[in-house]
Amino acid sequence: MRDEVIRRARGAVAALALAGLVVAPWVVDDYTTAILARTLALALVGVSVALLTGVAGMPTLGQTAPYAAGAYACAVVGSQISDVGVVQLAVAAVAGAVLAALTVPLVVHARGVIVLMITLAIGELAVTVLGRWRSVTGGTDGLAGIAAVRPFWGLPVLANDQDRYLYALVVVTVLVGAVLLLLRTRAGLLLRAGRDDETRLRASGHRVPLYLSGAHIAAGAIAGAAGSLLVVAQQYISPADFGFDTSALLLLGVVIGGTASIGGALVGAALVIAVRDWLFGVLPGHAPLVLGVLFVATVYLLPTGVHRARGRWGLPSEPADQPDASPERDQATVPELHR
Amino acid sequence: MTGLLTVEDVSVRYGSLAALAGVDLCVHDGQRHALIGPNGAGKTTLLNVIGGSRKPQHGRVIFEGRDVGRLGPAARARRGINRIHQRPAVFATLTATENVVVAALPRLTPRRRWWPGGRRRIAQHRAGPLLDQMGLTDVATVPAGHLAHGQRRQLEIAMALAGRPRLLLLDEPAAGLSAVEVGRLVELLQALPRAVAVLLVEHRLDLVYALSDTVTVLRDGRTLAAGTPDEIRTSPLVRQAYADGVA
Amino acid sequence: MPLTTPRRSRALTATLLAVVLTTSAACGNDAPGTSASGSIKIGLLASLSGTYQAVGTEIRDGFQLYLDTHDGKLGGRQVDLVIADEGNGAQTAVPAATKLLKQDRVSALTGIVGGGSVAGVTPLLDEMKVPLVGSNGRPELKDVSRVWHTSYLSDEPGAAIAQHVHDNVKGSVYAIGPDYQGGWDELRGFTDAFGKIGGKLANSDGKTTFTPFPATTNFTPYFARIKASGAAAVYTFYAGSAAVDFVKQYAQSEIKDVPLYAAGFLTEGGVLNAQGEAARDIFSVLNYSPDLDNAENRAFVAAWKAKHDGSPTTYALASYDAASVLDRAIGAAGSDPTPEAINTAIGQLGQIASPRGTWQFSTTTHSPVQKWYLRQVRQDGRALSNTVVGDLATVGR
Amino acid sequence: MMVVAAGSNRIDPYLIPALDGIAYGLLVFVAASGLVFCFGVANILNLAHGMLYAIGGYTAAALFDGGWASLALALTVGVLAAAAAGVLLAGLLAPVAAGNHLSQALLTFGVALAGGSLLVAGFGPDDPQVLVPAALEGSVVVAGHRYAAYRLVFIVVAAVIAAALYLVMRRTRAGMLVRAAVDDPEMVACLGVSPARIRAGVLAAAGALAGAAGVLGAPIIGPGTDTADTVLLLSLVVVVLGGLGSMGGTLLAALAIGEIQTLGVALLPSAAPFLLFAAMAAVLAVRARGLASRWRAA
Repeated sequence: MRDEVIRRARGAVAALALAGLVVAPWVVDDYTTAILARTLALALVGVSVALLTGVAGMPTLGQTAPYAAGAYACAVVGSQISDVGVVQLAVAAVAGAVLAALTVPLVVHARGVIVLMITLAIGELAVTVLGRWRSVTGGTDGLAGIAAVRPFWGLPVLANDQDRYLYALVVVTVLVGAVLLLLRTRAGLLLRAGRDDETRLRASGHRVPLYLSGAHIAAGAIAGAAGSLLVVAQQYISPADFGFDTSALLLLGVVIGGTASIGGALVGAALVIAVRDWLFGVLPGHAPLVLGVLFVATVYLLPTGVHRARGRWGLPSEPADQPDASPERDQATVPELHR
Repeated sequence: MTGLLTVEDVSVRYGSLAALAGVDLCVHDGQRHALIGPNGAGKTTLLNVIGGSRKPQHGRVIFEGRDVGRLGPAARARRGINRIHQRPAVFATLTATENVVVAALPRLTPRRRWWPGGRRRIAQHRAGPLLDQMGLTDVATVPAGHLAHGQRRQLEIAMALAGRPRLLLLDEPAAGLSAVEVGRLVELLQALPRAVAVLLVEHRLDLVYALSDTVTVLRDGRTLAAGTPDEIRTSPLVRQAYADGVA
Repeated sequence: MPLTTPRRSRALTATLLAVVLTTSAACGNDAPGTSASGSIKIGLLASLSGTYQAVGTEIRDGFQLYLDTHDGKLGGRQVDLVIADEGNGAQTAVPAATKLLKQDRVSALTGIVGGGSVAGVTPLLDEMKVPLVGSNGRPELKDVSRVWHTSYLSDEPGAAIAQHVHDNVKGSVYAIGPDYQGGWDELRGFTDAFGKIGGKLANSDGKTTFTPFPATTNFTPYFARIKASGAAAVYTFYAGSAAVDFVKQYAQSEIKDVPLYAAGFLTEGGVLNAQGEAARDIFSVLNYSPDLDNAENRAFVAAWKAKHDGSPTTYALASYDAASVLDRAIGAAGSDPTPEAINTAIGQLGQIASPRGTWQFSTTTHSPVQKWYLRQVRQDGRALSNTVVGDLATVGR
Repeated sequence: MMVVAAGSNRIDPYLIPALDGIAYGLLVFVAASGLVFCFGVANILNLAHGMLYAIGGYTAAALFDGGWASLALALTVGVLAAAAAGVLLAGLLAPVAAGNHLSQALLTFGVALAGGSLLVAGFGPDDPQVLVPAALEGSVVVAGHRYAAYRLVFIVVAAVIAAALYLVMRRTRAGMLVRAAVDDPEMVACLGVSPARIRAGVLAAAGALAGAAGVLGAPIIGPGTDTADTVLLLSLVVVVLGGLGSMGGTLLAALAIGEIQTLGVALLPSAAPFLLFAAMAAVLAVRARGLASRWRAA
């Protein structure tokens, strides 16, 4: 009964927020609209981070890699093949998924802090490649002058902030809706089960690495699609857009929003990015200080919001049996890795 | 009669400590087989070896005539070896029904596993009866993390059965249960279909004698004795071992 | 149990988001760049936090100094200077520039440390039809119709010094620089010009050695390669922390006696202080030095020293000149200095008197045609400073 | 004769990079050793560790005046200041559950951001000058090559610190407790020492080590706007490669990273930008696969 009420309330809040986002461009100024469009792209990457960190239990700092792959693929397609948004979106998603698939062997067996460091390395390597592959990426100065996009064949190009924002909003809404639907299927059930207790899931006969690979590729596709949105929102991309600070802020945003909840992650990531961008405009020179204080304050304001980060979190030596552990200990399934 | 499960000359060492030193074991179809022995005898390690979560340094594990030594726990579970853990292992944020559905999925054909809408059918036809059998129908929609210890134990048994096991490995299923819950557990285990063989590790000898038809005694990583419950009960060797090793 | 708490947190975050949205919306929509009262809004974007904070601060102070010495007016109009933080690069520069252009509606933009940031801002300039008078980074651009720079093109310092190096170094020269766009351009400028006049590189494959940037803090392995190459001199470009590391490690390395030539940023401003004795005798090429002897420079340096410790840098000078350019362009743009009018006026400025000497905008690249100076780090009173030892070529295209 | 000469010539250019790799590796080790305690004993993911190093670095820049006394003074002040910052951090971390790495990351990242900008605000955006004692300013000849005297001395000092750490860990009661805590985290709880005191002690020790590294390493990785990030990243890499809690492993990893960054760059200059992270990802992935293969699921 109470659950039903909460569910309804949540639905109502979500609907209200969506309605607010739809009318936003007519209420706020161009700057806010432009920033919101860009933030939507990053929030979508946040969703992919949450899918891996919270739902699949693989905390990641590397989603900037498929994000960048999608963005550059979209830019190349946009300048040489097609200015149709749907085409660019599909190409970007495929590029992100392919890159994620290539990195699957690196991440799928690792857990906890180890995944974090491997994905960090992947992200850094991706940025290095982007900076050096000048013929395609334009090097460290980035690619400017990317042609405007038309959402669908026959539609006009997106020429102003409102159009670009609404396009981004539609894409993000559709993709997030798809993710939420996906999580309600057996695939989502299995991912949540794996996060709760991976050893148990294996003991039931499930091919956990296969599921994690699938989640990783799906998250890569989402991040890739987000890359295409960044191109639309910003009409410029450079390796700096995909650096470590982006991935760190996204992970922290997802943590603030509650890693296990896609909606929370969306809001959290959007909030962190929006506040960062806003601070650099209004408090020149003091943005990092204020941002840092806000992060610290967030931990105290939302102490329980971040407590749910569990599952495969914790040191990786824990679930694997250690030679020096007592014979009786090594069968412990350790559902929660608080040491 | 061939064994369902044959363990041949299995040895496991933790550093300098030999947990298992050349153990042989045979479990037949439908057998109720108990493993007993003092603390540190290697019972749980042997279950780990059979379940696939511990690789022995030496020896073979043969299940249904095939060497499964190279397979991990997941692959063994798909072949029919299922396990109940010492600490009930359930998916805390999933409901009881979802827990059983997850456990049931691997043994379904791929088509049925991913058939749209099939999840509800699995829940109705597979999970429902099992939860009913375990007396968990009332809590079917409660997240498993909110269940009492005894209920989680029952849920785990339901999950193990949902995987259509040929061999069920039980690691101290009565640990932490109240007297009432233990009584119910014994009823449940006695009512298991004969198609399921059971390998039970248990400290409480009254449960062992009530549930098993064959008993193997381990001590210091070796097989000390094997026989029917009556033979074991009267064996001076076993009495001696227990007098030394167990309070 | 924890089931209810994430919802509460989500509600809280949603509220926070709403607050941010409304505040940012509320303070928007100030409309036009010039107001009826005759004041004009100028946006300054510079790195005021992060890696390039030192340069960004110089740029802000240089612009501010011009305003302070000109009654806070440009072109006779009171200036409303809106400052935003560029941060470490395009990822923060673009949103900050968006604010300046779309919320504050500035009539012109100035500053910008990083070339990538400039590239990221150009789509916005085209959309809002606002000119940028940049004072540092200048990337390769397809369309410069609204982009002007008072600094230089990255390949010019190297091109300006190549002849001098060729004439004075007996032997081959080793070229080394940081692995990013700025480094590539700076070194290409040198190696192209040097090769054209018959100079020979000591690098083993005849190509410049590029070091990972900004990851390289240890140059010792590269010095070993330079030693092995038998080079008679080294030409390099580094700035900021990398410049400090490079120079200090160079002075302690086995090639410490090999003459070091560099684009002037290697020893410019605060880095020279951090390098200390290690920087002594380094030759560098730059478009400015505080000891240049002309009336504008004497006034500029005196005004600077009255407000700040130490001498002004080329960064501060470029920003000071950007203010000077805007001053004259706004004055020439007539009674209604729209961004378009300012942009047109900048193109018609002709010769500009500056502390660096007189220069003018190139009609094709919109960056200065200016004279370059050879400087050497020498004792100047108690401190080391960059002293002009000769004039090099006038470069610009 | 010819062959020998050619051989020595081939090795010769790499002598100095190899030596420098040791200096660099030892600096990274001393800087990272505090993070090992954070991870292994207190189970804290401390992203403000680089800031503790930067505190030491700025202290060195402010106090070094070219004399030996100033070096000693800077070392004392730097160690104390960084240790104090560590204790402060422990206090801030008090409400966060042990082992909740994501909350810790959020909090310590915030502290690092804020603390870093306060340091820059206090000491200025320019890299400060670091004046080492005059005797160490120059270079010395090693095997026919010039090499920075300070770095040579640093290798000795850092080796002494590493040896002292080893002795403390092996021979003292505190060291034994630390090793026991790494092996069995639940043991700490059984000792009756309050977790708050353990946290404070660990972070103070971590701060002291990072501060010492910051002071002594200032002439090598000097204080500046990016120092904290650089040191944090290298420390994290080294600690994770070293096996999260093992001092010996961390030392090996640090030396490996040092050599990759110097000798590796000298041998494979074209691969230089990729070496560090490619090596790390490869090692970690192979090791994770090794762990997973014990289960060999699928």
